Amino acid sequence: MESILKEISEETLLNEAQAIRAEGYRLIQICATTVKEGGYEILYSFGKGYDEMSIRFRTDGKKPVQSISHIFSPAWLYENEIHDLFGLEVCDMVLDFRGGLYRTSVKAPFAHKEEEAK
Amino acid sequence: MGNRSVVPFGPQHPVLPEPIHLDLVLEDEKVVDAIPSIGFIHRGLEKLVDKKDFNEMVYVAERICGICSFGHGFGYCDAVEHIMNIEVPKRADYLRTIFFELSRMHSHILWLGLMADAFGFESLFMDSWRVREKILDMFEAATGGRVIFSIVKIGGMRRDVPNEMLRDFLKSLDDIERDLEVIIRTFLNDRAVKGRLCGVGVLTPEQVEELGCCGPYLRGSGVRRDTRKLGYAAYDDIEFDIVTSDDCDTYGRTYVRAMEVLQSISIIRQAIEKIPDGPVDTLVKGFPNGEYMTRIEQPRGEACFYVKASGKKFIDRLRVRTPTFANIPALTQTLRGCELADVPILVLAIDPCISCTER
Amino acid sequence: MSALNYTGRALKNLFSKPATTKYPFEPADFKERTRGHVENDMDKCILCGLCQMKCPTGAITVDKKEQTWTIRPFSCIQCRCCVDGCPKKSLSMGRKYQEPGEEKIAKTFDLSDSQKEVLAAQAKAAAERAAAAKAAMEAKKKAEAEAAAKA
Amino acid sequence: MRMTVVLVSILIYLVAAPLIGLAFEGYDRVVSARMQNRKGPSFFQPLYDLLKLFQKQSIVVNRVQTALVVGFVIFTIFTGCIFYAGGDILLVFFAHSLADMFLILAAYSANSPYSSLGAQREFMQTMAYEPMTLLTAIGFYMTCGSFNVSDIIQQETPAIVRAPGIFLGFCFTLLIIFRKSPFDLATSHHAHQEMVKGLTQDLAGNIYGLQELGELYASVQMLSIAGLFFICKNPLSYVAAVIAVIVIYFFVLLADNIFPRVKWEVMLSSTWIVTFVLGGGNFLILTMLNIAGK
Amino acid sequence: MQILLFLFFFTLGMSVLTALIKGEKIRGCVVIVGSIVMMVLDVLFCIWAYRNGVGDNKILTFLPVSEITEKCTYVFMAGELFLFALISVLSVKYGKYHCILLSAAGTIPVLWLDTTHKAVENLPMLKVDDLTLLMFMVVGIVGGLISIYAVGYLHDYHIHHKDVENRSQYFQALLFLFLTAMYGLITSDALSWMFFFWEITSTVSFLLIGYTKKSEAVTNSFRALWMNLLGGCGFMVAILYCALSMNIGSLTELVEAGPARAGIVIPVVFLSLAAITKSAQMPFSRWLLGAMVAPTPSSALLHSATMVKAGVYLLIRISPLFAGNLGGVMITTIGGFTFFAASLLAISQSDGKKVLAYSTISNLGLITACAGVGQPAATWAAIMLLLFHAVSKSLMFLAVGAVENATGSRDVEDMHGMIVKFPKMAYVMTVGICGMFLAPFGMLVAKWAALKAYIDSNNVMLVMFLVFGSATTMFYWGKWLGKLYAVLHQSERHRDVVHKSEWRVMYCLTALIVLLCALFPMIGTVCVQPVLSQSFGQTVGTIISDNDIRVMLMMLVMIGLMPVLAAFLIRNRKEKMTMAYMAGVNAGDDRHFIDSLGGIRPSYLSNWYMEEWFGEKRILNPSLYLSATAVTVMMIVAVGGAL
Amino acid sequence: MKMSKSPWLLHYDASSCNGCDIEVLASTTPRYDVERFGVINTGNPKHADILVVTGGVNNQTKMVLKQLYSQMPDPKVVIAAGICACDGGIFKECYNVNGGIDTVIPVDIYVPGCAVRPEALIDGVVKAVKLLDEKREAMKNHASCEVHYGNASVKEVKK
Ligand code: SF4
Ligand code: SF4
Ligand code: SF4
Ligand code: SF4
Ligand code: SF4
Ligand code: SF4
Ligand code: SF4
Ligand code: SF4
Repeated sequence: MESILKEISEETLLNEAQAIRAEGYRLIQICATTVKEGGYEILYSFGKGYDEMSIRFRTDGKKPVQSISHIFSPAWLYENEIHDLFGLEVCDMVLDFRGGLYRTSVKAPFAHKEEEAK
Repeated sequence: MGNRSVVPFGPQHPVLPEPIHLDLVLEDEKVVDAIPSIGFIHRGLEKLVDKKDFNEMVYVAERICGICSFGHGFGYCDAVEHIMNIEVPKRADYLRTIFFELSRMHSHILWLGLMADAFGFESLFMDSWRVREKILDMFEAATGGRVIFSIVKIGGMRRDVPNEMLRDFLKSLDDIERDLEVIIRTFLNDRAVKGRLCGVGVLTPEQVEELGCCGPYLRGSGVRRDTRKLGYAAYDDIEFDIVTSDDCDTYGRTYVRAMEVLQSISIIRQAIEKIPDGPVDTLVKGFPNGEYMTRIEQPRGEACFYVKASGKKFIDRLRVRTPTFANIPALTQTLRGCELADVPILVLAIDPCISCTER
Repeated sequence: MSALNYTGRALKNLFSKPATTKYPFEPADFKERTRGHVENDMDKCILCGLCQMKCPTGAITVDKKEQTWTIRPFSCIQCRCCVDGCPKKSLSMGRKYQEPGEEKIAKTFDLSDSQKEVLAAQAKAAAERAAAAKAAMEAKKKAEAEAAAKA
Repeated sequence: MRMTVVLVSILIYLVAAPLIGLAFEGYDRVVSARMQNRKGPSFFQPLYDLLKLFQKQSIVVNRVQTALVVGFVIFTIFTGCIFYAGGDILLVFFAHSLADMFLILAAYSANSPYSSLGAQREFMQTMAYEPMTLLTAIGFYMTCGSFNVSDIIQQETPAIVRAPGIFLGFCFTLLIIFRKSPFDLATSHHAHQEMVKGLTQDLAGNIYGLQELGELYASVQMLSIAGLFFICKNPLSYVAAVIAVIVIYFFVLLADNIFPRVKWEVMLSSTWIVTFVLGGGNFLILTMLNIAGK
Repeated sequence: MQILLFLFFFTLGMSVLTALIKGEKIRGCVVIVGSIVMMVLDVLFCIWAYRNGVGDNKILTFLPVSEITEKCTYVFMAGELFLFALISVLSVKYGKYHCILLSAAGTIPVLWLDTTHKAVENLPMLKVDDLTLLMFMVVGIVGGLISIYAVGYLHDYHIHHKDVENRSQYFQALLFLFLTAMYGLITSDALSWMFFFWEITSTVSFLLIGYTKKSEAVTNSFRALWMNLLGGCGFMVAILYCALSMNIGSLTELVEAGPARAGIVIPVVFLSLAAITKSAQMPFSRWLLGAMVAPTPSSALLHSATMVKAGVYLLIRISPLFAGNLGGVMITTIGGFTFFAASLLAISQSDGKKVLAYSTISNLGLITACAGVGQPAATWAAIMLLLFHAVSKSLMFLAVGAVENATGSRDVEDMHGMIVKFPKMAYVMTVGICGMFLAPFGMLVAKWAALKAYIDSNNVMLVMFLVFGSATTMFYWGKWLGKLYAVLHQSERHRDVVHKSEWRVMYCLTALIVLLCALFPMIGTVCVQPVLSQSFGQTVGTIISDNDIRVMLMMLVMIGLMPVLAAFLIRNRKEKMTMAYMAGVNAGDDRHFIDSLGGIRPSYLSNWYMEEWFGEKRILNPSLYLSATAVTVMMIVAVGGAL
Repeated sequence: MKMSKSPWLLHYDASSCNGCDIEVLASTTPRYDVERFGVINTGNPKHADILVVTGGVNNQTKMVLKQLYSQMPDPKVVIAAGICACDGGIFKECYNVNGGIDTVIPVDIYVPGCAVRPEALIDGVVKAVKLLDEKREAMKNHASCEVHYGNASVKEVKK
């Protein structure tokens, strides 16, 4: 098994995803993490056989993240989750729950606290 | 709207011990559209990393799900051990393997029972669960708990399992194997049962890969992939074949699970035979710093544990991608065009663990 | 492919003894390692409070002033963490689970008299030690001061 | 004289049917549990259940439903009365479907998803078993020349001798009527199915109790019809009938425990095929015998 | 006699009168008064006929050959030529030339027969017996009621259908014309007279179906026309054969000839062909479905209660001739098969009128099969079925029409919750639906009799058709009934825009259904029994025993008392109202739930239609081919065998 | 006849970890067979006497729980099974967990355990059954059936 992690920029996400898809990878998971310095990083893991390849980028959370759900069809689930938990906007999801996937008592519980205060 | 019925299926529904909800659009009994809803179990436990230190998080991880609680505890520990470069003693590795496979057995038998229940075969359900109790007895003898074991910890195991007890395990396994024979035969050979399973929820190998499925769901469609082959714990030292089925339907998934129970028995036998003596625990010093993603094969498929830490008592992020989560898009796909009577079967086909899905 | 696979088992079950336990008409048999409830041997506890700190659900309260140790069994998840962490091995896991009830009770234990004495003695000893140390310190200071004065 | 006999048997039926029904259910509960290797409840459990239901608060979704359930019970009981008064067995089945219609309408009136799905499936089940029940009545007619129960019990040889196919077909439909696996589609006595409780979903408390009472009467009636196949002039045949009914019920329970629930397509086609082959075949033979006899 | 003629010319006059009156109000009054007069006359005539001995097994025959009949023949010839011309003009207009051919094929030989005096002469042209009187009552009462209903209905219809040209004048005139023809048809004994009226009904039906002039209506009307004309050709062949080779010119003679007469099977088979086209039996069933595009009164009157009954009426007339010949086999097979197949097809329909249409076809199949058995008991059942069906079905049609005018939809699905939204209508429909299939109502009783008759005649196939067909019948009626009974909380009531006159008509019919159920034993002995004695020369034994009748009356009473009893039981009960179960996610009421996206979604409950199993796509064509083959083969075999 | 002879139960998972659910289910299977006491696991609130809830109730499931409770006919008893149901357990501090069933509907019997043991559940049922009888008595004495709605009655929404 090999495992690669590649940092990319937000703009190239769709291109990268397309390329990875072309190589025959499947989606393993998408995961967001808050970054201490502010903003978020989003990690996409893909698999091919037992191999693993990840891409990651940082975003300030102000502008919407592109959905990759029309490239990797199961992505809508992860992206809705990120939207509901982190409060990040994701645009063009194939199935958009509009915040209804997790109806939490605290909106976007994982988001940065400062933003909540606003 | 014509002759379409719109019906809420769940969250409270007897075929769903765990609440999930489906908006079913029916034409007679045919499901023309189904949108799943999760979130009835969402607790937000990944956020608990802010409140529980990295050792305490093991208890939380175990309670991600009560069915493969061992796997979750293990997966989390494994990730942290990788970050901290901890070498786990060999005996602990073997014990982990044994518990892992016992969990798989109990989970698969539980699933077989629930499946029987979903198609209304009550006595088969009862029988499966009766057999499963024997595995729970083993758990209780070794860990003191039937469901939540509290046995794994970062750096190894909290308690050793004496060799005599392991030998008793072997005896119980023989019993279980004997009892399972009729159950598995009924599942795999009975005409009426096959009538409910064959051809239901067909997904081709290409589709399951495309939809990112994992576990028996994947192997039931003929894809040979089992994360255990990555060789964590003691799996490197043990011989086993990947069970697959080319039926690509719910029968195939049932076949894979039934065969994996028998496979687990053989793995446990090998492990008990090979287990070395020695300590089961190493001392853990310092705090984790770094990130790692562990992938393990839970009964329901591949689970990923992503841990990110920055050298403090509290880790930064724990993210668990559970197998059910990965299989939900496939569930949505299979539900379209099925019959209402198949809905429970299809929902069960992914062996939904909503608890871990929503965390 | 065959039909009626299960008939044999069903009929056999009908004429054999059921697998059902006799509980609650006979006591349940628990395994040796069964994690039922947390017991504290108040003869050994030193109210150090470690268990309170370690308990992931906060089920234990140690009150040093009142010299009591309290557990809320309706919060305890039997993780055995406190037991493993107790420095005096005063905690143990009882095999019987906590009885269900209409209220979420808390169980408070007073320190046993002998242990109170021990603790008191320890406290006293500690106080004495402290006093002695203080005295020694002061003596030392004095000596130093004197020495300085001499110098 | 005849009037008194009729009245007495109706009276006995009214009192005894629920008890017999409860006894059969108790038998069901105990035997099913044992087949599943469980100890199971006591034999009197169904009685406790029924009495409990009558003590519960009644919660309703609307009052129309209550009225319809009452209609179901009354007509079910009435159906039995026709039977035990020695009436026309065809009429018994007609009255039975009228009673069933009340129950289905009650489910419809709830206007809830599962009730309504249950009602649809109940229709489906009725459609599946009705041909066979009609053929059963015809079978009796062919063997003894009368539709009247009072005449049927007077015949020389029991109906089973000349109508074994019809008897078997009728037993097959009993699985549907008793809501047993593999045909417990509209509702069953347990939950755990896609319909939740289907037909009886929105009945609660004592209204549900009423419905259960009605079902008891109905099942006794159906078992009586099964028993009728064994009855002839000879008083001993009544003993045979009782034994036969117990055995039939045992096989129903066995089937319940060794089959998964099937889908409606399978139910409809298998029942109709059985009806056509066993019922129709037997009927054809009886007709030919009749023609030959003339 | 005078009453009869007066009735006949009065109705004809009504037709002309309504055609002339432009003002809607006045015309409405005239139609209502006229219909009432017509009904009164009709009843008077029946009473008169009974007092003159019809009930005692006597037959009144009228119009032996005389000057008048001679002249009548010329009138009829003119009429036939006019019909032919009308059909030709319309066919040319719409380019449906095959209809001209068929019409010509039916008309010319008859004209030839009349002009060449090859027709059998010295016949009584009209005849009134018990069967005629029964038909009189059906046609008169149902027809009169529907004509009254049509007044209000058409008014609303044109309010809702602005795109349809208002020709209600023409419509009502046609209704009366039709009634006239129907009276003629049922009193004629001479085959050629009957044929004339037969063709008029076909043509009127054709005109009514095309009423809206929409393209669908036109297509359907021509389909109806050619099928009926084909049947007419069959009729014509029968007339020719009777006249030329058997020297028979009237129905009475034909029946008296008996089944044993050589060659009789040929007219029987061809008359049967005519009958099954008129009664829309498979493979000729499609025209009746198409006929549903016409405004409801015509569906109720022509296409369920009366005109389609002409076919089975003819069959009942000649039923003694079916005993033991291929004609009987053909008719029973087709009838039984149609009963079963049409009821399966009805399951997949959600359009109320289509359900009714299939149900009509199905029930006519049953009647056809009964008539084809050729035994008195079966014919008894056939007559009973005819009677009950006419009343219940016309009520159902009228109710559906009223619902459509009130709510804008006649889809069964849209009748969900009628019990709350439109209770009066729900009750009326309940009676109508129950009348169609449930014990202790009429149709079931008749079916029961049919079943017994089939068994006694050792007809295994028919028994099987009946047994399966009644199960499917139960399914589609039951689910319709269920729809009505869903209780929708807090729903708005429909505004009751149904005219008073329409309500009165529906109430009358409802009362009639209940009355018929209560009185059916009497009707059986007084009205039906003599028919059988006349045609079979024997009486039938008890068909349904007194005991059973008592039990059923008890049931009827119990159903009547149900609401009272329930009200009594429910009174003073401490009940808690809850919402219906929705897996725990009701959104405040029992009609909405919280959906997967967290929003509120209405739950929608539909009946099952099982298109894939019972849909037209799956069943219709195979059934048509099958029955067409059966009809063709059997006709060829029968005719070939006879020749 | 006492109500206690026939307690029918409804199980609902209000965000548990599954551990307790499978134990609830296990108690209906041959080893523990609660049907010995007449228990039937109905899936239908309208037929149930005992509501067994596991898990600590989250935001989304709160409303469901209230509804199910309100759809059960009196007399009824609520059992909180497992520590999560009793007070939130290890998830008490999660942002989405209410912590304990009693924050939403009145609880009659608490059954502790993580996971709850089938034996404990049996004990709980035995206790609950006694309560049922008591509540039935109370119902008889009260003119109205409204014994125990608390905060759980759901208002009908008028359009
Ligand atoms: S896959 Fe399911 S059963 Fe397995 S560990 Fe995860 S949650 Fe537990
Ligand atoms: S698989 Fe999950 S949802 Fe299903 S019963 Fe088990 S724990 Fe519950
Ligand atoms: S859903 Fe899966 S991961 Fe979660 S608790 Fe259940 S089995 Fe474990
Ligand atoms: S850790 Fe042990 S000694 Fe310390 S307070 Fe707790 S019980 Fe007492
Ligand atoms: S066992 Fe665990 S939960 Fe219970 S008191 Fe000890 S540390 Fe706390
Ligand atoms: S019939 Fe089977 S599935 Fe249904 S409730 Fe009973 S045990 Fe469960
Ligand atoms: S009380 Fe309720 S059920 Fe009755 S009509 Fe009014 S809204 Fe409907
Ligand atoms: S009490 Fe324990 S086992 Fe039960 S739901 Fe909570 S965490 Fe899971």
